[in-house]
Amino acid sequence: MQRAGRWIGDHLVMALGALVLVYMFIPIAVVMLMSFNDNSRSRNVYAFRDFTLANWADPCKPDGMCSAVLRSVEISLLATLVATILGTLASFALVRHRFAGRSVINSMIFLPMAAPEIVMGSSLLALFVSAGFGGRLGFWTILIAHVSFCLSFVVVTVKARLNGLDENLEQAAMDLYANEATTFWRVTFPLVFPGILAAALLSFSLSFDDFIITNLNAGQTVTFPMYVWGVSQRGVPMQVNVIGTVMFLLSMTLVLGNMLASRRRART
Amino acid sequence: MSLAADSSRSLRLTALTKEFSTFTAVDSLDLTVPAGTFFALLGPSGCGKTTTLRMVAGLEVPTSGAIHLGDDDITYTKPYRRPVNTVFQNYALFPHLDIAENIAFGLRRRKVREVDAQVAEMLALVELESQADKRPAMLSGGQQQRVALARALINRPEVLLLDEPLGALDLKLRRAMQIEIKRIQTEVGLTFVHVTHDQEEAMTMADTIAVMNAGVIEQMGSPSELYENPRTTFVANFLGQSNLIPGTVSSAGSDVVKVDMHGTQVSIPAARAHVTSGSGWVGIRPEKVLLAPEGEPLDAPGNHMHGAVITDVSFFGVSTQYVVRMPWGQQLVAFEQNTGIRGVLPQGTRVDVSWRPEFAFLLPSSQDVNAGAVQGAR
Amino acid sequence: MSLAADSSRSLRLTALTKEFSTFTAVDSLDLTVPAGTFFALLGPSGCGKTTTLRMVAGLEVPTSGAIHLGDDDITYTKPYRRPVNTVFQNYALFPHLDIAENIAFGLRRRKVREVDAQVAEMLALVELESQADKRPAMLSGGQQQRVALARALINRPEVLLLDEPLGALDLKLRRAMQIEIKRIQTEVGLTFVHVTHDQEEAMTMADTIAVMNAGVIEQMGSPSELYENPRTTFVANFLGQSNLIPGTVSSAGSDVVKVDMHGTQVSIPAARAHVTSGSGWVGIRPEKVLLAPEGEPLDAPGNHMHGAVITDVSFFGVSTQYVVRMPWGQQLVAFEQNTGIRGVLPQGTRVDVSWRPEFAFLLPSSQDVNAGAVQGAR
Amino acid sequence: MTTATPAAPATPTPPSAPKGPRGRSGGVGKGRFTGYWLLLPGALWLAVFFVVPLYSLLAASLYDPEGSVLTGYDVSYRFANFTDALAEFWQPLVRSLIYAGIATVICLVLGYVLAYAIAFKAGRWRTLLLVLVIAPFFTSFLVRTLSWKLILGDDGFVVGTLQTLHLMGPDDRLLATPVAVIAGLTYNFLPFMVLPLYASLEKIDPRLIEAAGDLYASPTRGFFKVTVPLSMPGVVAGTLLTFIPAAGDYINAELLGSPNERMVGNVIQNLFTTTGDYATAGALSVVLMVLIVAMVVAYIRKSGTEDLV
Amino acid sequence: STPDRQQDPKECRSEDRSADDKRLLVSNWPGYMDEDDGDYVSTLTEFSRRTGIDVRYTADVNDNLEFFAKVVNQLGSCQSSERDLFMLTDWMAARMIQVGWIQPLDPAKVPNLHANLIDSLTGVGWDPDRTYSAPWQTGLTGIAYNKAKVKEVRSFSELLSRPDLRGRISLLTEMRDTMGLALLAEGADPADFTDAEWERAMERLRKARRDGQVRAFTGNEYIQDLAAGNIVACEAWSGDVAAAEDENLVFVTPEEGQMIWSDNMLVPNLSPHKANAETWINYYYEPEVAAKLAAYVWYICPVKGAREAMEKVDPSLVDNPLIFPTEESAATTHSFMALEEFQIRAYEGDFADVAGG
Ligand SMILES: Nc1ncnc2c1ncn2[C@@H]1O[C@H](COP(=O)(O)OP(=O)(O)OP(=O)(O)O)[C@@H](O)[C@H]1O
Ligand SMILES: Nc1ncnc2c1ncn2[C@@H]1O[C@H](COP(=O)(O)OP(=O)(O)OP(=O)(O)O)[C@@H](O)[C@H]1O
Ligand SMILES: NCCCCNCCCN
Ligand SMILES: [Mg+2]
Ligand SMILES: [Mg+2]
Repeated sequence: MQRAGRWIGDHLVMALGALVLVYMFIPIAVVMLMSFNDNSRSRNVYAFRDFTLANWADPCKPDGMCSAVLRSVEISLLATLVATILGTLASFALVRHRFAGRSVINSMIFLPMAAPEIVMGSSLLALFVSAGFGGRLGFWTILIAHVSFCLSFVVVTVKARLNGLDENLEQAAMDLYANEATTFWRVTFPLVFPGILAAALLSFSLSFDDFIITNLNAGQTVTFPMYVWGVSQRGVPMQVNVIGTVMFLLSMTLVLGNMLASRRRART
Repeated sequence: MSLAADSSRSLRLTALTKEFSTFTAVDSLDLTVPAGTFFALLGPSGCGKTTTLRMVAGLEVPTSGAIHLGDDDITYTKPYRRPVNTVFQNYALFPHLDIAENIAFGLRRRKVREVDAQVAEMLALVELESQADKRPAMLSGGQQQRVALARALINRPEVLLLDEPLGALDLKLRRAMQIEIKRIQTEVGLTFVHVTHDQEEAMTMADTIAVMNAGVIEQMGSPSELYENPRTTFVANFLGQSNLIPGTVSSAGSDVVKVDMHGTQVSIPAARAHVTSGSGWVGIRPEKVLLAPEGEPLDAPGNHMHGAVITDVSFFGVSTQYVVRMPWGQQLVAFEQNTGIRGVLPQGTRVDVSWRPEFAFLLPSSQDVNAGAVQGAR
Repeated sequence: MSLAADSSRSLRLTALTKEFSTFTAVDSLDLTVPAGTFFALLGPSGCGKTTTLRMVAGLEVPTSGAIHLGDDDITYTKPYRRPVNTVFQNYALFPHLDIAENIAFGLRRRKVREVDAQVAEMLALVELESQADKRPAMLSGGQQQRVALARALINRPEVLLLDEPLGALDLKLRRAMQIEIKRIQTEVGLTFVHVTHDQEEAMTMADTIAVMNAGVIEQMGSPSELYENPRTTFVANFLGQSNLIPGTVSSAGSDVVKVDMHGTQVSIPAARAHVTSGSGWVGIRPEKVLLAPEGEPLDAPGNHMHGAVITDVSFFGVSTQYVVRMPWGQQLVAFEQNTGIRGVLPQGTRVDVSWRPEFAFLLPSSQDVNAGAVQGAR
Repeated sequence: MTTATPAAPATPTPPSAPKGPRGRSGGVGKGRFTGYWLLLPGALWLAVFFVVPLYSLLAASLYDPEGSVLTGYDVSYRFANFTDALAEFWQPLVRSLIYAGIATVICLVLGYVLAYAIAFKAGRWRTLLLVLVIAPFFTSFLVRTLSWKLILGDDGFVVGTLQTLHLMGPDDRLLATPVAVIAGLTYNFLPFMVLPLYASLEKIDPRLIEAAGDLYASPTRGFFKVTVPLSMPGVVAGTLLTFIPAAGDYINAELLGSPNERMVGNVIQNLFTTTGDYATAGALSVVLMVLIVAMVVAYIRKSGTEDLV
Repeated sequence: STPDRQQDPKECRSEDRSADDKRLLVSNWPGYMDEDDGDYVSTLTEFSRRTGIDVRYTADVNDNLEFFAKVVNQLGSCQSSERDLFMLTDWMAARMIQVGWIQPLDPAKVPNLHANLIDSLTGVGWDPDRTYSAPWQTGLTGIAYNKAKVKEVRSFSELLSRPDLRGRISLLTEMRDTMGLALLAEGADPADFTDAEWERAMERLRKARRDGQVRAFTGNEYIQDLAAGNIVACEAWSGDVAAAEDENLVFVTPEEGQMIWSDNMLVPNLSPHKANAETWINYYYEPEVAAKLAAYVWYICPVKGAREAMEKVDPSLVDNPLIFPTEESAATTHSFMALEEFQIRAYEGDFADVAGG
């Protein structure tokens, strides 16, 4: 009797947690389903009509969609690269060095996370417009905006990892004839790397997904979220769901693959 | 392997000082560690042991003073340029490298060839051949400890520093590792500087022990020298236990110093008398204190003190600890090996107490009688 | 405080078993802990001590068997309904609460009134009055340990479980805390079940010791009983050290069992002979082994064995450990207290060896001679 | 290398040894200015592209409202822009805070359950589950929100089912109600709640929870007295990371709401882009930002988790 | 501060590369173009075939103001909008021409425009000689409803107040559409109304919104929600309903009257393919092309002779008043008055507070 109670107690949380996960995946399931929807006979993009593989056969059919996806990937990769580099350097500075103004900088770096996107986007727009850059909004201004909001997330993520790093390890390396540079590349970097990787992953997803800030600073450049916004006004082509599904599966495969690989590495 | 080319060089610390903002962790320390010895640095928590070792390793820059290795001044040499290696307390193994690569780390940095053969040799020395491909996290504490040792030893440093390398191990494992480390030191013949809290560890392993307190060396010498003839109450209490009884010097000759101790005259060899006039502490180790039920013979040529009572008896297995109250009210501790010759004396037994005068020592009364003693113990 | 109302109730484990998937951590364990005793559970790592304690605390559900406290079956009672409290190895103090609130935690959960007075009393007991408002992280290891103790004790549980409460402390502090815990137990008179790796700790503190191995109790009894008359090689080696010498029973009387040991006849009291025919291990503790330079008198009525040679001498401070090679090649260990009556015998000395027969014990030869011994030691 | 005579002069001068945060020197690259050099690029970036823009925004909030997108705006230090903006748009502003607040609370409850399950019950599935929590990020935010629009549609499956079960009247709907907007906000920002919560729950030593049980705390009490207080840093971080973006969001209100659910983000977005009223948009943005920073500071103070970042 | 957006089309020009760069970038409203389908060849495909011009056609105009916001930063600072041609409603076309963002058309290159533009659209005040603009389609703003879901919606006031429609109607974000109908519902003339009438119309609208009658203010995307069943009735543009190809959707002329407007083709500054754009305009002013397009999009055709051409295309549509208005139907249409700058600010401001705030 008491045992049964314990069993339920143990598994109730898991069941509830699973329900929350299900909630998180409902829309994704719908996206996957809709990627097989044939709505060529209807203007209604909010209902499943007939099953078709056509969307998957020709995902780039809707004009401008795939180029928007590519542009988004391009921007996200660049933004991730820049933000990860700058953010990682800054994290090292903040965790490993004491200097005047450190705490001010620390909170300044937090501020972009405390700024609503609409504020951050519009303030950048205000800057670009008053600086006479209004006409040149596009790829570069999007990139600038994305780096700015990714930076804080990178710093927070890498800092956490760095804080957890045992400084003894670096000292052990120096004790074992590694000079500063070698210590960094052979010990510090490999150990912080998972944190950097996580930060980069987060950056990429935030950048790839951003709409609000991008929309304000994009000029005539169309990213994938902007494309989706645009077509949502005139009827979303079902291929958008193909892209959503592919992105999802791709990221899952990458992360899970990496996870399994590292697990296998750990096992041998 | 030029590093250990001249292995006859001793490590010398001269007036070595380290201040942390306002706090002096190491205070003008002088110390010479002869090459090839197993040297133990013993002292209470916070006395500056780790700081001293870190300065020797180059991980901390001294505030003043110098560190020499033979004729070389290495005071400010970068850690990676010193022929000194450290075994860290928490091992500090590289979690991202396997055991073999952890051990090979130092050789690789020095671009040594034929790393593999040496690593294999080291793995054999620490008996971890089968674990070469594992990551440190997969090893037990004792195994990790041995990897840390191998990783440092493979470089054949002139000096190997061990900062409480056994602190995190449980007692049984600790004893086993002590034997292991001692075996390895004997085999490789390098200078080991070993920091520990554990006196028994220091006494069984080291050729020389230095007892450190509050940033300075209190006393240095062979284990038996330190144990038998402590020069301060701190050493007397910290290294083993001591009974310290107040007394007054009645006469000081060149051979013996005579002390009046609550009416009993005791003679202390001059070499063990660190006071020659006025009052002092007469020290005697518990195992030197002999007890016998009142009136029974006592195998000691010194004075017998009568009228003592056993107030506490603890069975330790190997020996029994008696606490006896002397006529003047002081409690003394006596150990008696459970040889079985005589059964255990019950609490309350009236006993005679004696010890051979040549084992007593005399310390200045200005020193704190409780310095270095176990807190909370009587 | 109804919980401890009937403090005369003993803790009984009956056929207690815990299986983890395929692995049996505790194997049909029977154990009775009389109320009010200080009970020590001793055993090597992984033998199931923690698992046993966790079942008593209710943190682990037994696979089978029962746990009784007096007449109450508490086998499946929720942990928070048992009059049992635990002092965890890593203390498990609540980092977000100050010391006073940590101590008050149990009382508050039970909606006891006048918490403050009791907390103050507890703080006094563990001598931490001045730390009441601090957070655990600001205390030293020893202080945290005392808070953990106070936090459990304030609930006046019928049984207090201590799972290696001193494992993380350094040696000096550990000795001090042992005295402290023993004092507290004596003062409060509750049942303490104390798990430790440290035999000396177990022997000095406990009224009763149970030695556990691989999920079962090997032997249980008072410290001296266990030490003087171990029933298995495991206990003989694990609790202190033992010399185990192969021999053959030549005759078994009701008082003594005679054993032929490499040509020497030894008589072992029947109560200590756990074999009465065939071959067996003659066991003798190192402190019972007496040595004398060849030809000198030996204070033991038993047979003297000649032709032994000292092969190793270690100075331990209180005593000296000799390793002697017997004529038949076996190495025996002997301790000699440094009473100073005789100086240290140098390595290589030829000695006579003897012990009083009444201290020897005889164990079945079927048992592993190395069970429970320090790994890596000879 | 040590056989060479030491190059050091008779009295070698100790190299400067600035301390790392943990006081031990001897780490990597500990030059006195290294910290600044490492920080410089990132700090400069944020100075130019975050701080300066905020200043531009502040300037915009003080534009002369007589200007227009076509004729241009000039700074006139007209502080009445703020009162005007508030008078006109206090409703969406308050609504944003309320919706974001409700969504945050729901996220906290749902997120806590999920994070707790992952941290304490998932065992070897932990990593997989964490990946699943982040996974929705990769299916675009907009695509997912549109997908909610489909799910919650008046003729959709959910409404149909609820109506059949008579849990909803035949004319009731979900879309274009506060429920849909809040559900959307909750959904979209849930991962931002789960991740920090998980991070701090995972750090809790399970033995503390056992200790609570041992000390007469029932599982429920143990949860509220030990687990919850110890997870406060995660609660604070998660709450902020959910509340802040939710309060500024307009996509959910736009796609899932009606004009009566408009949030301040919609207003600012409209004023900036469609209406071109930079002055009011700027003023409203500044108000929102100040309000949020003030709330964040107050909240962090109150919850006593200042070492959040 | 922000810059003045006034430009001079003479200075903001780029070299016309039409001759060797046979491309044309067109932005238009959704549902304004016929599409290839099986044997049916669209007018656009036909254009490309005939001229060799590769058209990149995007339906990214959803709402005049929204589109304005999209290009204001470029056109307002003499940068390319990356389009050669876009279609905007009269009042927005007027504004853009006035601030100098639009290039004049070469009359020699668009002879069909001047020959075939229907009379009612010549001589508009903001571009008397059609120097800058060429009407693409003309349309009506009225009401659409889903007859499978609700009973007929006859008037705008009904739309704003009928309880069974609560929360299931949408209105247009464009002030001139919505306020036009609201003014008509007040009995006022959108081409000439007083402030009091305006205020009454505004109040009616505010009330509808307050009561939760209005589900959304939309641009052209209303057609999505109408098709999905999320809204059952709405303010709508005439051609869209027919083009939705759903027989349950019906367009009705509100009892109070309806609004009429035109969307005009404009060539922005810095278009590198102006000549190609002119070729396009001229092409769509061929009556046959116009008829074919009108048969598809169901908007009022601005091209003379298209009605005749329609005989061949689809005789059933020749008498469709939605495409070729009759005297009678024309009588129900109203246009919104031209506004001065201060009026625009006040009226747009009032309206935006309801529709956007
Ligand atoms: N970076 C530092 N800043 C300030 N004080 C320090 C620093 N490092 C050590 N100390 C102080 O110097 C003293 C000596 O520290 P050290 O670590 O050398 O002691 P220890 O003898 O190794 O002690 P333990 O046995 O506990 O390891 C301590 O009081 C310590 O608090
Ligand atoms: N949850 C578990 N699942 C599987 N095996 C377990 C679990 N808990 C303990 N064990 C195993 O049960 C055995 C007994 O564990 P237990 O912790 O009781 O040992 P112990 O005697 O307390 O050891 P130590 O002295 O190291 O603390 C060990 O082999 C351990 O690996
Ligand atoms: N589907 C084409 C709709 C075109 C609408 N033009 C807008 C005119 C508004 N006043
Ligand atoms: Mg130390
Ligand atoms: Mg255990």
